[in-house]
Amino acid sequence: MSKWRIFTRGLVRDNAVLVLMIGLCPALATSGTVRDGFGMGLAATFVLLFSNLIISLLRKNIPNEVRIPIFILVISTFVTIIDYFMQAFQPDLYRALGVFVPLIVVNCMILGRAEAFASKNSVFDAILDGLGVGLGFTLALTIMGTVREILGNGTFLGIPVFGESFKKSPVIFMVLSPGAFLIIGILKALINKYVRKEIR
Amino acid sequence: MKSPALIFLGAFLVNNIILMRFLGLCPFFGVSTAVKIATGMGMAVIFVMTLASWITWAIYHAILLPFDLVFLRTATFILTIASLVQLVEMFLKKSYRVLYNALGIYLPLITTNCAILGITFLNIDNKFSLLNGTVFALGTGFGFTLVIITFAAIRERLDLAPINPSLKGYPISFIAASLMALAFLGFSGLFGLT
Amino acid sequence: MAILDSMLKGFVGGVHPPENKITEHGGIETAPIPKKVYIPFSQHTGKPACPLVQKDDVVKIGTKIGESEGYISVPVHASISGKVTGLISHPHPVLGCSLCCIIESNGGEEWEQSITENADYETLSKEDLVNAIKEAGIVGLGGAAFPTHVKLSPPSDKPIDTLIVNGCECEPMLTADHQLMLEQAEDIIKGARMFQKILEAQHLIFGIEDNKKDAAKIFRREGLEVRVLKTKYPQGAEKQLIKAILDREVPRGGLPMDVGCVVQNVGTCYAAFQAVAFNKPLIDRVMTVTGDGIKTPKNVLVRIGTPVIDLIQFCGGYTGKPKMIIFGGPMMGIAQYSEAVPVIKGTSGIIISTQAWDTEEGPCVRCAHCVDVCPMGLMPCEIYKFVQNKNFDKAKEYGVLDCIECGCCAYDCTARIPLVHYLKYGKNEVWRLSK
Amino acid sequence: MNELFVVSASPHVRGKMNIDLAMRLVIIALVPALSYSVFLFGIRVLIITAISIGASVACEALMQKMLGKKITVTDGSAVLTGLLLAFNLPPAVPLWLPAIGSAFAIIFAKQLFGGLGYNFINPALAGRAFLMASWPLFMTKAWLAPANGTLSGIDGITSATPLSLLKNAANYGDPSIIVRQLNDFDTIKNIFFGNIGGCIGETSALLLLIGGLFLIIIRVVDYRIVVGYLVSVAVLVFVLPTKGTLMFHLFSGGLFLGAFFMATDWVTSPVTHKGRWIFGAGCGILTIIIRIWGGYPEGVSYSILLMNVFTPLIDSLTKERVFGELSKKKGVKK
Repeated sequence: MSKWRIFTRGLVRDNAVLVLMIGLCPALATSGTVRDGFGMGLAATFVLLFSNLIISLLRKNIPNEVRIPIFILVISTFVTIIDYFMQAFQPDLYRALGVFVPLIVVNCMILGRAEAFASKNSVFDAILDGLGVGLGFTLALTIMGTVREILGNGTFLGIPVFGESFKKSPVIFMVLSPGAFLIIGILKALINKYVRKEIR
Repeated sequence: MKSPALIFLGAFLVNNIILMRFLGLCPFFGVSTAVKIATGMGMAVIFVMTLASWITWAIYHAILLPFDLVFLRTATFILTIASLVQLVEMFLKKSYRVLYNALGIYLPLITTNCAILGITFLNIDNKFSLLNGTVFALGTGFGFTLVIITFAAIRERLDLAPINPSLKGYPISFIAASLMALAFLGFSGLFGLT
Repeated sequence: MAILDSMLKGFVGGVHPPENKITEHGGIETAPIPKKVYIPFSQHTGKPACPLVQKDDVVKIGTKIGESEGYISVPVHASISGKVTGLISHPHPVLGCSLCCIIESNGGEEWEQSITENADYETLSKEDLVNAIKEAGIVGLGGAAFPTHVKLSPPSDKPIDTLIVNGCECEPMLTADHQLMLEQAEDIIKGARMFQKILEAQHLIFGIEDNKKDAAKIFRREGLEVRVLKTKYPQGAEKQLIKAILDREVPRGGLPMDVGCVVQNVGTCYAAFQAVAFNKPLIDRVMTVTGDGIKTPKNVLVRIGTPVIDLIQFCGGYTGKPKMIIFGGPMMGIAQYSEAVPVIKGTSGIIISTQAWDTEEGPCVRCAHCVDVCPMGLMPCEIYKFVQNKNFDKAKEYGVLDCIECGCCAYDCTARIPLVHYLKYGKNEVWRLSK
Repeated sequence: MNELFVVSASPHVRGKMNIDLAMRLVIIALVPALSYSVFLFGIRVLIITAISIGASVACEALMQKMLGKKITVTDGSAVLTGLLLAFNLPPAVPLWLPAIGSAFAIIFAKQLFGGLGYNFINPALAGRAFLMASWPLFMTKAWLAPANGTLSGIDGITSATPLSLLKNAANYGDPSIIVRQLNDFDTIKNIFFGNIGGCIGETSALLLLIGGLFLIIIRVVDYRIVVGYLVSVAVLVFVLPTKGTLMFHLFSGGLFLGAFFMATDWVTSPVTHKGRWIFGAGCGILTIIIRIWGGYPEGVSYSILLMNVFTPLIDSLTKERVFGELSKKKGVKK
């Protein structure tokens, strides 16, 4: 498999949220605004990248029987790092994301990549894979965040779009929880209809 | 400080774990194909969630806080829950065969259920006492069960409907969940809870 | 209103379609002997009879042409005298096509010699009576055509305390049983008494709907116990009738004998009496020819095997362009595609209609009218969706096998869904899959 | 004659009621309330209703075309959805609001699920809840005073409907006086005849009652849901601590509109008899809970929505008793 394919597979074809439907909890919970979605995506990408890296490095030394606990330990280390990092440098974002930052640790996307890819492939491939999957996750969250923020708040990254009058009475529904479910449902339906076929 | 009854209702209906907090979505979509299965999953979640909230509360207050190891919270909690599930499974298999047969197949799935871990974190973040934490876990577990069973019944009906092929499966389930969440907005502000 | 209905004693559910009993006061006319009859070997529930005749055989009225095969089966007899011109597959009102014996009439009326009055039939033993009834080919004439001798021989561990004679004729438009009760009450009573004797039942109860009070009066006058029931479809269905009269419920998958009952149609009582007292096999029956497509609707005494076209001519022909020929009543009858189909033992009426239903079905809107009217307490709207999606396990779980195909659900369906059709299909599939 | 006859499945006679007729009858039953509302709030009501119905029918046709289905807007169900949505809107909402609400109702609550008969939640109420979530200000403040009356049914208070007055009495003056006034015979009379403000279709309890009883008599509406709903509300008013009297709670707000016309929606209510009792009672219980302790003054529409969500579960838990089942008592004699 070419390096480019490894990278793009996680980004598009096997996009965690929009195609594989994993990692849904943070995707729905933190996509109320572009900033939250993007921030969450980057945090997850960070964890994914470094856990892939470490696990790939250690892959020959990990005994098979205890590999899952070790993966979890590695992942939780990086989750703790990003947790404290955001708490220190991005307190607003950290507050908005709440419990979902430490919960990156149970994101099946990350453990899944460790098990299925990083523990079997070279370091460089593992980095590419981690980046691809992580950025795919970020992409999905950013798309959802964009749609929900524009419709539900009338802004993009806080800047009003569609004029002030729309900002005064936007579709608040979209930033509420039913809006999150609705948007991802529509996105998934559109992907099923237009994109899925071509990729296959 | 809110009374335990309000904590229970808040966790059960107002801030429903699935529809409002977006935790436990994987089992919500994955294990809601039939009412019977959803009931088993719900029961297992109530059980494990309560146990997990006790144990993590104890670990946090007896070990992590006194020894200034709070930064290990994420790692210890997830490992605790994973081993707890294993232990519970073994224990049930040996001692409570009936319960094991009912919940057994759902227990391994629970390890990756972010709802359990999420609740243990929220217990700590909300500075709940053991009682309140238990009530919170129970309320959340019942909320999870109610919603997943209801959703399973809805999906059983959706299976019989002439739904457009590109909407079948996940998309229509999401839209159904969206309408469910919309209905649950009716509980918002109940007893002044938000 | 529905609230009052459910409070009245009787079965739950049911519908009340317009009765349209236009032949109510018509009396019974005897149809001329047809030139040709087509007698199917399968006219009853159970195994078809085994042919006894060959092409070119000469038969008389009452000659046995088919022998019963096994216990749940009855023999078949020639209904006219003449020559057998063939044993071929011919349209059949229930089975589509089936083996028929074609007899061409010789114009005369030669009866089989054994058909004579049996004055001392009352001295016959139970076994002899049952045997005589079986040999005469008697089946339930209400429509299901279940061999009567089987119903009369319940296992010894199921004692029968009540015999119910079914004079409900709850199907709209049909009046044959009603006329028979008016004209042949005496023989019906004798037949019923005979059944009572065979079954050793303590009670004999007549069940008659309140739109046939004149018939009820006749039986009352004879000192018999008569229950006048509310006119409601399907009042005449066995299980519902037992519930309405005795307030007993036949258990799921069970038979009336499980609750100590046997139900016999008035026509069956009459035919069985004839069979025993005159050795006369079942070669004719009373039925109603009606509908807006026929010039002069009548109740007629018809020879079994008469093609429907002969009856239509006897009743003055069509009024206009007929669209449908229905064998049976409007609720449970079976639509025929050809006018060549013959009358068989279970044919209680023929309806000629100039209109056909628009068969386009809408989406089920869950109005639950079908649940309200189902006399069996089923949920047809749910079952039909399972059947449509080929989920037969669920259909079975929801009780598709309990459906009696009365048609109430489809009658009241706001979406015009042929629910009975789906349920019948579901039943067949469940049976097929469980084999 | 060799032409074949029509062969169709039995039964060969059919009842008179069908979907189109039922929808039209429900619409007819709602017309008195609508006309009265036009009298109360002016021609604007008619415009809102027209926009709501128009958008609803247009979306239905459009979606059916897009999904490749037969266009069935003539069955009246889309008209009814539009009408009911308009009935649930305050009379002074901006004119684009009903259009968006109808679109949401038809597209997301109905057509995507397979169209008529397959939606699990009442489209009109889903539309209303969507509008309520998105534009709460319009949905709770855009009232108009009725002709010859006041918004609250009490002289002098012009900024709140009776239910919100009951809920937040302290915001409008001395709570004890206001509550007493609300439960006055005169106020109750105003509420019953509809001489108050409120959503377009919910003002006159009397006219809704007449329309609803008509539908019950012709068997379009199942009495079990209505009775279950109203009785449970009545019982809870006595049992729970509420400041309103029984009459006040029964006649005010959208209770009659909900109980007779929306909870009884065929598609989204249970099909079993037991289920219908449970459904009605559940609606009543939730309504009163939301009215007393909830975040909104009125709980009718959310209570029905919530029970809609539970309907499939209720249906699967309350199967009808099949004839002859468990008949130990009556069946087997001896």
